Amino acid sequence: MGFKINTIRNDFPILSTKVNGKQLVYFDNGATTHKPLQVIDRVSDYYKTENSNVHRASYNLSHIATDLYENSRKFVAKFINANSYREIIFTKGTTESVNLVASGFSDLITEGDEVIITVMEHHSNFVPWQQLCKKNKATLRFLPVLKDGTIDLSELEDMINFKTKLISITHISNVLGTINPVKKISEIAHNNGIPVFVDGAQAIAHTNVDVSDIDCDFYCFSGHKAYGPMGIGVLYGKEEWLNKLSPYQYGGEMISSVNFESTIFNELPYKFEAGTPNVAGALGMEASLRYIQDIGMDNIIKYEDTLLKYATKKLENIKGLRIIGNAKSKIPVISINIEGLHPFDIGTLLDQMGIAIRTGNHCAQPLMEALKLPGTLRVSLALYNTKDEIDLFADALAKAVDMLT
Amino acid sequence: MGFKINTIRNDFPILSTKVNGKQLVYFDNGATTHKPLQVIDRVSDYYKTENSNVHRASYNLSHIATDLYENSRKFVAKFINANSYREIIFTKGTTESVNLVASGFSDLITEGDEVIITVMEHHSNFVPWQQLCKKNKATLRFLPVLKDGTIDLSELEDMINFKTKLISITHISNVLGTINPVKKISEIAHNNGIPVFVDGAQAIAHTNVDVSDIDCDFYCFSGHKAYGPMGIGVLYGKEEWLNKLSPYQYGGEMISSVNFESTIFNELPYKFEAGTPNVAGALGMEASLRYIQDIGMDNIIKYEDTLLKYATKKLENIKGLRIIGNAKSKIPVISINIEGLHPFDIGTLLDQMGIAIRTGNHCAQPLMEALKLPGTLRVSLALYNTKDEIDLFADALAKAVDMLT
Amino acid sequence: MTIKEKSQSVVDEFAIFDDWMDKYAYLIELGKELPIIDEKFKNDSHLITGCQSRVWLHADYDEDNVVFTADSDAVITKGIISLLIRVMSDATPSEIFNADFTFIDDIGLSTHLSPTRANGLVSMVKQMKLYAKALHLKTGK
Amino acid sequence: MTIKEKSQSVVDEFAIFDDWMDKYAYLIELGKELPIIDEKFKNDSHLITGCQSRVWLHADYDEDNVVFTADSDAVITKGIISLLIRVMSDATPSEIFNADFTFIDDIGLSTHLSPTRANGLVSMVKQMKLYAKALHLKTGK
Ligand SMILES: Cc1ncc(COP(=O)(O)O)c(C=O)c1O
Ligand SMILES: Cc1ncc(COP(=O)(O)O)c(C=O)c1O
Repeated sequence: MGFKINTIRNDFPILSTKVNGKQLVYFDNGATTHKPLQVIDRVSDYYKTENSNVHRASYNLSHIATDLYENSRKFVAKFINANSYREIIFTKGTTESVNLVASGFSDLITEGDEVIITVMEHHSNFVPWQQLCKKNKATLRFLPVLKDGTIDLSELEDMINFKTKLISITHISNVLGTINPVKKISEIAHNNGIPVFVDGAQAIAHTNVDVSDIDCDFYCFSGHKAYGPMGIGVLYGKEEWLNKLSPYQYGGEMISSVNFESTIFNELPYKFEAGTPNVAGALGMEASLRYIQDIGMDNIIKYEDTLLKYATKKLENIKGLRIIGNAKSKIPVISINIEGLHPFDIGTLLDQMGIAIRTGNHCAQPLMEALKLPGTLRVSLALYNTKDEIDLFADALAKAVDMLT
Repeated sequence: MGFKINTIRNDFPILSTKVNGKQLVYFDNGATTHKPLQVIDRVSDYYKTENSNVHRASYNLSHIATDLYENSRKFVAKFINANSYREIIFTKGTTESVNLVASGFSDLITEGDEVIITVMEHHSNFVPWQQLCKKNKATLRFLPVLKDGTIDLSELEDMINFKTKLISITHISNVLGTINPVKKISEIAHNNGIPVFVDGAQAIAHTNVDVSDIDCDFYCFSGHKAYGPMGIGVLYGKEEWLNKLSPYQYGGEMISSVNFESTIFNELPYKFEAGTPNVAGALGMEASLRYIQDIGMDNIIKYEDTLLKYATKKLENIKGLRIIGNAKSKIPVISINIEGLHPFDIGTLLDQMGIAIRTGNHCAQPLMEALKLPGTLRVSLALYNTKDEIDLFADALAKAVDMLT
Repeated sequence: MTIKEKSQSVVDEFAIFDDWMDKYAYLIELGKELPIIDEKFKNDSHLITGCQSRVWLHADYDEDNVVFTADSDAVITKGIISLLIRVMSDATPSEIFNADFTFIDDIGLSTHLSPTRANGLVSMVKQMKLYAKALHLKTGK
Repeated sequence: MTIKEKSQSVVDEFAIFDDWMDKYAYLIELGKELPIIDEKFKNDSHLITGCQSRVWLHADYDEDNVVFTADSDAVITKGIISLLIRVMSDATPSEIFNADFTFIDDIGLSTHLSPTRANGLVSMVKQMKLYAKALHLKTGK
């Protein structure tokens, strides 16, 4: 269908909202994205015509809902090129996916073992491992981030040793925009017999995700950061790995049979889906991934890269401004520091001008600590943003800086 | 607003669906309920005009979303008469709520301790405790169910001893319809210094829930069983108890501050809400509870009780039919056994006649084992069901029985 | 007759019914007629898991062919089982595990066989194929 | 002046601005003017948690009244702090912990003070009241 920005913008009703009397300019897509009508309507239509609980009933409506839900699973499997629908677990989001796997690894990590993550992880891919290591007396080690916002693979090789039990890394940094070489990391890890977990929260909407090509052992993302509904996400895991992990929550479809003494758990993927699943969420997420597919990820990448270059150039004109994160391979996430100014002050003034932008530590305090910054001002763009919006933003930013200095 | 069944039916678009060419008769409300337009539109409208991530941002749209989300929390607190919004945790549903508390009790239950549940629990309020007891070498004890589908409180008092660390019980049985005397149970438990967890999955849409009156220490339910969206639910806990439990998942708003070595967790309720919350789900659930409130729970109870009596009477005419669960205090959940016939056969034929009804063990295998039944045929009604539908069902049931004998 | 031919004969047989009641009445009749498994095999080791109705399945090997016997406590399930057996039994292992089951679709009972169904017929077909595969590996047929 | 009167004077002061830019420019000015805390109190034990910008708060007791000093690394936050201090400081403990803060609403800065905000001003008001309460319990005033 190609890339027609006006058609795309029309798909997103919220983009015509006014903020403080001004047109909304939404640049906080790293936090959550807006939803196209295709997604909103999919959810509504499900509740209007197909709603039912799944899996257990012998009536038609439930068969329909079950098929829809399982087809969403198959669609996701294909979208990220998994081998089988059995490798796709629906969760409520990235954070739950990480916690599920960390809980499973609780049995596999013992005193003295090591887990490696990077300094640029989001808290959601950091604190679960920190707490697991604390509980099991293992050591959490941090791969540092270089000046340009990338990591050094040779340093990773140095950190790996016979005690390393897992490497967990974000596919794309939510602060720096850096696309990490996850395929290469998997290769290094596997050469050492170590499994790899990849946090794809920032990747799924902005780059091609092919888990077979990456060859990671786990991958996860949230629907809401890729134009899908809230409350739904995905954990991908290789079957051999998912089979090694104990169930995370108990109840509902994850139970195969049970008596007073013991329980037999269901097979994959149901083993990890306790309780009534979020069927509407899964269908909505399928609709959002179809939306991405219909536009074409390559078109999206190309368009977003144009925006990134345009914005980067524009911003360079502002005095005292420094962009944190200059990897060659990055998505349109631009973290900004302006000398002598606090990001919170700038964000507050930008909000008055209708520009929605994130300030703070972006749930990545360890990275802020490493960068010695109190936080940044973060612009994170999506496929519906435009150069016009970037112009508005740059003007507003200049005005804010002016007011503050 | 009173109880106008036609107005109510018009609120639920799915009720005009056809199944196998026939009008849908949906009697599987115990599994999930349908959604009124008020709920469906609330979710859509959120995505169309108010969508944003919550809590962390300093721009207007996020302030709006945060206020909406926190107002939903306050609404829920009021709806179940909690003391404070801090006692309301949004989860993805009942199953997650139980697992969250069971995980928290993992620190509080040790070898030799006892947990008491009943034989009529749903797997979701059974297997988490079974697995916890197994892991911690504690004993799970089962309060039996009497012939009429009720429990014997004096037997409960006999079971309690100094090793008892928790009593968990369903407010209403999803198989028998029995309303358990949870207030009395809390009193008995508290006299012995024991906390009480109540599974309100089947209660929230069918009876008044007042956690202060019940005086239970924990209460939980799912949105989707009370005309709300999927993927959202509630855990209520008394502050003193919630403060005693460790966090369940790590990441996002539940983190107050973090560095390489350690993490300080946020206060209640955020301590238990990791990751981006399901804001749309919370708003949709608020809309569903408002819907119930507008009709009036007392009106609903009265109407549903008429349906229960009517259906019970109608069914008595069918030869060999036995109703499992005859408590005086029950909601319109009717489990049926017909001598010599398998519930699955009956359910299959009923489906052909457009009647959606649940057959099987209803995720309550221990109860089936105790009742020595392979399963039941379960009619579970909701506020939009009618006597006409019950007539259709009774006729269809007679026809199915006829075909099978 | 090949599995394909046998499937076709079942489909033809059902083609004469034009409403669901007749179809199910016939299935129920089939289900009632057949004591299809030796009582001694109705034990846990022959039970197929994941079913709403209980299904027991046994496989014997008779010269070149697999012979299935089965039973269920639900009569409609039993009716469908008897169709499955009619089609699958007395065939070579390799024929069985290469067979498809679209005939169930064709007679309009497909809701019973979708992979996400909890009624166990899917598990039953799976189990039949597993038996056949095992025998194939053992006998090379 | 009572807290109420001081609040009103702040509201009156802001009433002359009719666009947000002037209001914020004034806040920024206020923020820049004031070195509002002794450097020795700018340590972790005076830091208020839960803020996007860092806020330090110190309370002294001067005869009958509480005297607050505070600082922040963000200038707008500092501006609001200076308003809060103008209104809250030099009041008795019981006056402080009974005060409401609707004046912030009235000058159109309410988005800064909603209880769900992460910028720490809510925590700051809470902390001021806690100080006042502690002093009240200690001194009975
Ligand atoms: C009594 C009871 N408890 C718990 C549950 C589980 O609820 P959910 O699947 O929404 O987590 C159910 C739903 O079937 C139920 O009826
Ligand atoms: C890199 C990264 N990981 C994890 C998360 C957490 O995602 P969620 O809040 O949807 O669970 C985020 C979102 O902020 C993120 O950017």
